[in-house]
Amino acid sequence: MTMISSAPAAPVLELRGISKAFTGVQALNGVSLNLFPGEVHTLMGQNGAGKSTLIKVLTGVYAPDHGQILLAGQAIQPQSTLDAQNHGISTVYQEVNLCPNLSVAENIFIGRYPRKLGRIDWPTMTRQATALLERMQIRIDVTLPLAHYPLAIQQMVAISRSLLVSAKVLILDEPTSSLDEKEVDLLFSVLRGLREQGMAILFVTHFLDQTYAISDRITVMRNGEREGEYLAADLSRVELVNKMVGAQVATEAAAPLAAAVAAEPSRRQSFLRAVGLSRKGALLPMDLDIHKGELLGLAGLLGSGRTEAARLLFGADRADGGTIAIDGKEQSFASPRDAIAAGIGFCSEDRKHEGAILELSVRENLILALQARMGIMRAIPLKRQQQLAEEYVKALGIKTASIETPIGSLSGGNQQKVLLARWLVTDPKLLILDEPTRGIDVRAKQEIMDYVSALCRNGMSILFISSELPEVLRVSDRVVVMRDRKAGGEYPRGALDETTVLHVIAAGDENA
Amino acid sequence: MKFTSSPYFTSLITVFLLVVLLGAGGAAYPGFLSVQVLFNLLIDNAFLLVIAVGMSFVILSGGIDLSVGSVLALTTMICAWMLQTWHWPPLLVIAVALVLGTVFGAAMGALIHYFKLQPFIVTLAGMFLARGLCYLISINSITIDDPFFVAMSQTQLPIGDCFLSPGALIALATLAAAIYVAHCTPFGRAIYAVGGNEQSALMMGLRVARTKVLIYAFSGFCAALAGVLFSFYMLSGYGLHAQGTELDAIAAVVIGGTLLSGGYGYVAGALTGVLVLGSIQTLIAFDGTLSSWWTKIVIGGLLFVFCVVQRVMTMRGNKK
Amino acid sequence: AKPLVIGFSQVGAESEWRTANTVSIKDAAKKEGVTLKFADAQQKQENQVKAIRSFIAQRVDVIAFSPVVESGWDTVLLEAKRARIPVILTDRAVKVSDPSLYVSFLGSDFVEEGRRAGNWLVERQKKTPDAVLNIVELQGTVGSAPALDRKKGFEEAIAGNAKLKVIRSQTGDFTRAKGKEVMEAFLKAEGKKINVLYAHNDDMAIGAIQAIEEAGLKPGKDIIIISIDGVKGAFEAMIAGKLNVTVECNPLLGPQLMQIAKDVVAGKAVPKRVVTQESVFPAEVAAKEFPNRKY
Amino acid sequence: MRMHKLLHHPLFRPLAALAILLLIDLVMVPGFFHLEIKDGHLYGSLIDIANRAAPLILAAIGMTLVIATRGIDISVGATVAISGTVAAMLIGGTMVMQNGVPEYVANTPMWLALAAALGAALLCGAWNGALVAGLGLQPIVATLILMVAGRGLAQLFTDGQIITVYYKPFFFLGSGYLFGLPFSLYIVAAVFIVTALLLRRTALGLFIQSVGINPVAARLAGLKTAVLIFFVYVFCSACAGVAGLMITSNIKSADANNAGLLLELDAILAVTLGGTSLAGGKFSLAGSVIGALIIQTLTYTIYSIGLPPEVNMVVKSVVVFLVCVSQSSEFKNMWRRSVRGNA
Ligand SMILES: Nc1ncnc2c1ncn2[C@@H]1O[C@H](COP(=O)(O)OP(=O)(O)OP(=O)(O)O)[C@@H](O)[C@H]1O
Ligand SMILES: Nc1ncnc2c1ncn2[C@@H]1O[C@H](COP(=O)(O)OP(=O)(O)OP(=O)(O)O)[C@@H](O)[C@H]1O
Ligand SMILES: [Mg+2]
Ligand SMILES: [Mg+2]
Repeated sequence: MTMISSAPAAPVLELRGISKAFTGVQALNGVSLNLFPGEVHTLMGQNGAGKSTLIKVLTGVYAPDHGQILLAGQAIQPQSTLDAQNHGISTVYQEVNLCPNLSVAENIFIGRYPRKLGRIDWPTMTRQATALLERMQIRIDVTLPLAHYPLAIQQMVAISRSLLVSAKVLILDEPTSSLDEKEVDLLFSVLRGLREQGMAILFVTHFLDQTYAISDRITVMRNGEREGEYLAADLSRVELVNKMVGAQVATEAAAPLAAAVAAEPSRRQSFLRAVGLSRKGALLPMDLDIHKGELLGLAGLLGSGRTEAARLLFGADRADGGTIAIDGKEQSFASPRDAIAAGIGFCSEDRKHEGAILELSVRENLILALQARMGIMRAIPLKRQQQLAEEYVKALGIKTASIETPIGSLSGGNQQKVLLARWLVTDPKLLILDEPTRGIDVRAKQEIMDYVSALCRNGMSILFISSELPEVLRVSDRVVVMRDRKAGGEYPRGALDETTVLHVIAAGDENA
Repeated sequence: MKFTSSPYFTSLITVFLLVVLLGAGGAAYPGFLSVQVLFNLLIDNAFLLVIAVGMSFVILSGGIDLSVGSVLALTTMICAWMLQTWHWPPLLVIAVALVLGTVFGAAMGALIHYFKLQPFIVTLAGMFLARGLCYLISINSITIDDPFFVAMSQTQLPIGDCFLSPGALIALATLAAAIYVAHCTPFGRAIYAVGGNEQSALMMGLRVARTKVLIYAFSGFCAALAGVLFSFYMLSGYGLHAQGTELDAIAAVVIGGTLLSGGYGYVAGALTGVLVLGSIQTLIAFDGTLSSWWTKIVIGGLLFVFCVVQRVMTMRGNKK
Repeated sequence: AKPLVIGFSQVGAESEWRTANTVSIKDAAKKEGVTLKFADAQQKQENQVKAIRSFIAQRVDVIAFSPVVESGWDTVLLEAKRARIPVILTDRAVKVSDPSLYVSFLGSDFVEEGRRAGNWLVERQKKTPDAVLNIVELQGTVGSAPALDRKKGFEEAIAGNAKLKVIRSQTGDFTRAKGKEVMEAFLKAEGKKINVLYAHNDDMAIGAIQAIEEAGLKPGKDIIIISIDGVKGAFEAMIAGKLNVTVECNPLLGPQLMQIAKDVVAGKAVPKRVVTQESVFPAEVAAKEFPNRKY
Repeated sequence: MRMHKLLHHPLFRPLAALAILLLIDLVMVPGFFHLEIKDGHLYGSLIDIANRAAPLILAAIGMTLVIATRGIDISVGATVAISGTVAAMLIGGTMVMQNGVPEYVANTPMWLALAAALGAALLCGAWNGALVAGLGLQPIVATLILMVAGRGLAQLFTDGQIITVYYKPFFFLGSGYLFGLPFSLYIVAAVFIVTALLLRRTALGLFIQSVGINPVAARLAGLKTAVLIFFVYVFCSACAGVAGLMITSNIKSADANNAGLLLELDAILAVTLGGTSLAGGKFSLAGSVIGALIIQTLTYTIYSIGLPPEVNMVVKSVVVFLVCVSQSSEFKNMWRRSVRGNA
């Protein structure tokens, strides 16, 4: 830890008694926060604690009901993001807010283009954008549209964009939710550099490791209120979790999962067997065998093709080659419907674009897949819908004003839980979870994984994709490591630790 | 989300299909492929091109402007009225007309943005209003005999042994300026950003409000400019001028490869779109045997073939 | 010899009258062995200009067209003149700075039609000299030439008569549906006060007749109905006693047009203005005239 | 609290706009609300408005579903012309005297003619649906094709002539009365109720909204998005087809040149006035019905007040502006602020 954190100068940014209510929810209640120059200040709290809302109030997206925002001692009332930017506050929001149709370079530079003779200097922009991303070790064609790239890249682009402004305050709302360790390390080294230059950084994450790796100071929020502010060095992990949750609970260092123990090799009949599955430009021929009642982990770096593999298995994209057999019977999936009919569910990593139907209620979002499977004519009675919704809201601890609230007004983590529930209600035989714990707080993550493991024990197969290697290793019965858009190796539980996997990923072929 | 439709590719296909269309016309009808006939395409559709340029901006931003045809008519009416009744100098008349059109567009843009109203409905009401205002000025058509307008109308700028009209040149200049604005200025890029995702554009700190108002102001300006060109073209002001032109302009823009949902496409596509529509009409005129209803059916049919081929080729191209 | 080539630009196909006009011209061309280049403008002046330009590019022998509107033809007609292609107007006139831009105008006079309708009513009023007759008017499409002129002519004709008063005037867009709709509203608003209906075309009158019947009144008796065009439907209505008079507007211009075109090309002098044969058909002659109607 | 709820109901503002229009009529048009019994049925301005609005309401109901899926159908007017023409041509009809009693004979049995007309409309819808859902053309261009060509087809059938129908029973559809009320109202009510039930009792409503809000997510959740989109275009054309029959029956003739001209614009206007967003998603069927009634009442008011036809358009546009602005939530906020400011 640097010394700056313990010798507070005057705060650059000071929030006093901020309150904000939406219809039915008091999202923030008298929250105060001090942000000092040259520190990384982490905001922690369970899903729906009010972190994102606080950031939105701070950056002029929402107007606070009460409270004051002071920038260098001066009261400010930012009216818009632009306004906040002009005050020197640069922000990366939780949901990636970029324009999918513009090129990567433009997304970084829009609003502050390099100019030549009054017009936009495209070559310079391309050059600078390439260089900027290269600093993050991302080598891509920056002239292609953003939509061309997966979510993780988009997130890095959003971060790069925020770094470009010469700001006094940098705010990052869960920037690491779909990044893997390598990217996170890179990001952190950049952040440390900025900290040295005296920038104040407000950071939101659900990862305890990351919190301790980077923060000087931690503010914990609970139920829209500030629980307390601590120096990172003074607060143990267990204490932190307890403060977030507001009760004494076990932490993620909990005992090894019961599910894995229960999974006996004798029950291992194949449920889905893919042979030579491939798609041009996305996935090289790959074999995959998923057993009944098994939790199969799919590990790999960003862009290693895990999402592509999942989409092909689900029929979301059409495979160019290869076969898929379910229970030994060969099937071809022309659309997700076919896969669903075969008992497969798929929870996408991109909840904003591929998951949530934002204006519909929690209940409607939750029953959508089930209803789709039952067909249009056999509407699920309202009573039953409500019952299901209530049940899963409770089971997954979804924080929502009511089951009729539009899903768009839930916090990010809670939206994710609803989408998970959407597939759980259909009771699939195989559930493909692509980054299901993205943006979910520590406690909920554990609860969800426990829940999922319990389902496994009852015979459901799960394909689990996550950028968090420890999590994959912890819960999976078997892990397939992907590299360069193909399967690099397959390992039974226990035969694998983090270093081996990293080794496989790094070295690849020799190990496979 | 996968990147499914490359606007660049679509635009190229459109140009290719246009060439095929012209070639087919040339093969079928003698004299069709003369340079003057091609120039006539520009002369006769100059006003449509200008409107389509403004419409491109609007559609790229994810909006739509139905008022352009009526604003065009209103402009011809205002020009005619000021020239014939008040005898104002022609350049002043043109300036006033352009300012009025711009203000009209900006007002609609402001309503759309500040009251969060739907562009379709606001500009539909704008369409009724502008058309209605024409009738309030006069329900008759007013002939323009101002020497400047007559000169603009009848001047033939010789190119080889063919000619272009000043209006066609003005339209081409407008197109060039718009392409420059769209691709080389922050305002132009902001249009694309708003069309891609308005919410994100706002979160990225773009001046969405200003951009949107400016877009509709620009469309209003283009409609008024088209009105001035139309006044040159017809030498009259009339409330029934250019009925349904908004649909032609939208069709031209969309055929040119721009997506109505906003954010994807090129302003230059407006030119291809306009030329496609113009060629279809010229083909029909050269054929000269179609009855009124067959004219409609053939226009629809050619439009169909064109859109389907364009679409199928785009899908094929993206698979590769 | 090479057959004569005529380029003809029609307004559109917005009414039965127009269709009859088109058919007449096409049939006449076929009969005379003339090659007709027909272009439909879908009611748009700019399309007519485009069509005329393409006729010039195709070097036709004669250009003929029914202008959508009277102004705005100078430029393109000048081009035709420079290309030495004679132009004949049909059905509607144009306003041009230089009358030599066209050789002849063949067609009806909308103002005169309106005047005839008005004169018929003035005569009719003489039968009941004391009664005030309240008139409702169904106009054509706002701003269109026939609507403007038929209104003007009618107003001229009844101007001197204080007993004839237009109490309502609204557009019915020349269609049956609108004519009926507007008449319904008139009947509710004015009720029994309405004595006369003047419709700018037969279609609106036919729609209005239905509205009057549905209101429990007798068209042609409780309300005097005057309309213009003289299409078949109007004659049927007159025979049924539901329409009092229709002023003919003759669409059968084909044979005359072909004659003028041939004369022009042959270098003969042609009259600048050829008025078509048109009459007024009151209900009394309807039954006798009906078998002669072609459209 | 209940008052508050009422004021915030999404239908409140369209209804208020309608009420204000009627209020203007009450003041400006004497006898506007007067209803009498004539020939055994109700007769008066209100009945006229409802009767005239019937085709528009039908078109608006169909359009609502299309718009809810983020689409648009500008071929409604052409479909009206086609269905009306087909029916009129098949029925035609003459009167013959049999034993001194007039008998009306149709060229084709009426049920067959009606079925053929609806069949033609369904074909139109299938065509649109195939272009939009199958080929993925943008809805406005896809339906533009039929908008242009469809009217041409109708004119081709009739040779550009107005086809008059002489077969009396056919008139019942558009100008008949049942229990004192226009028969067209029963048709509209039936279509409305069936549609509303279909949306409520089946998952159709949920699916249409999902597809309209986020088609990608809807497909991944297992919806047959293409089939759904195809269906709404067919449904929209079917509604337009019935509207076409109604219009034809009402004026006892089919006018391929003018029937349903610009009906699509009015239908879209009705849908938006009713509070449905053109961006797709949430929709209100009842709102669209009210929107259609607003438009028809406005038109009728202009006729009744005796405004000169030159100002029709200006008045219409001003009313649309006012209704839209007053419905926007931004206006509500401004209003609230100014009320609070004064208090
Ligand atoms: N626009 C909105 N309308 C209504 N309620 C909202 C809105 N935005 C947030 N909320 C509510 O405010 C509360 C706080 O949400 P917020 O997004 O700030 O949580 P968070 O701490 O960022 O959670 P997460 O870790 O899941 O991102 C939640 O209960 C949420 O449902
Ligand atoms: N660092 C990178 N550099 C260049 N391209 C990348 C990179 N990361 C991802 N991509 C692109 O992503 C595509 C594969 O992404 P996909 O979403 O399948 O990967 P993934 O393994 O699911 O990774 P994640 O879900 O972590 O993004 C590749 O086609 C590649 O073009
Ligand atoms: Mg959050
Ligand atoms: Mg992925």
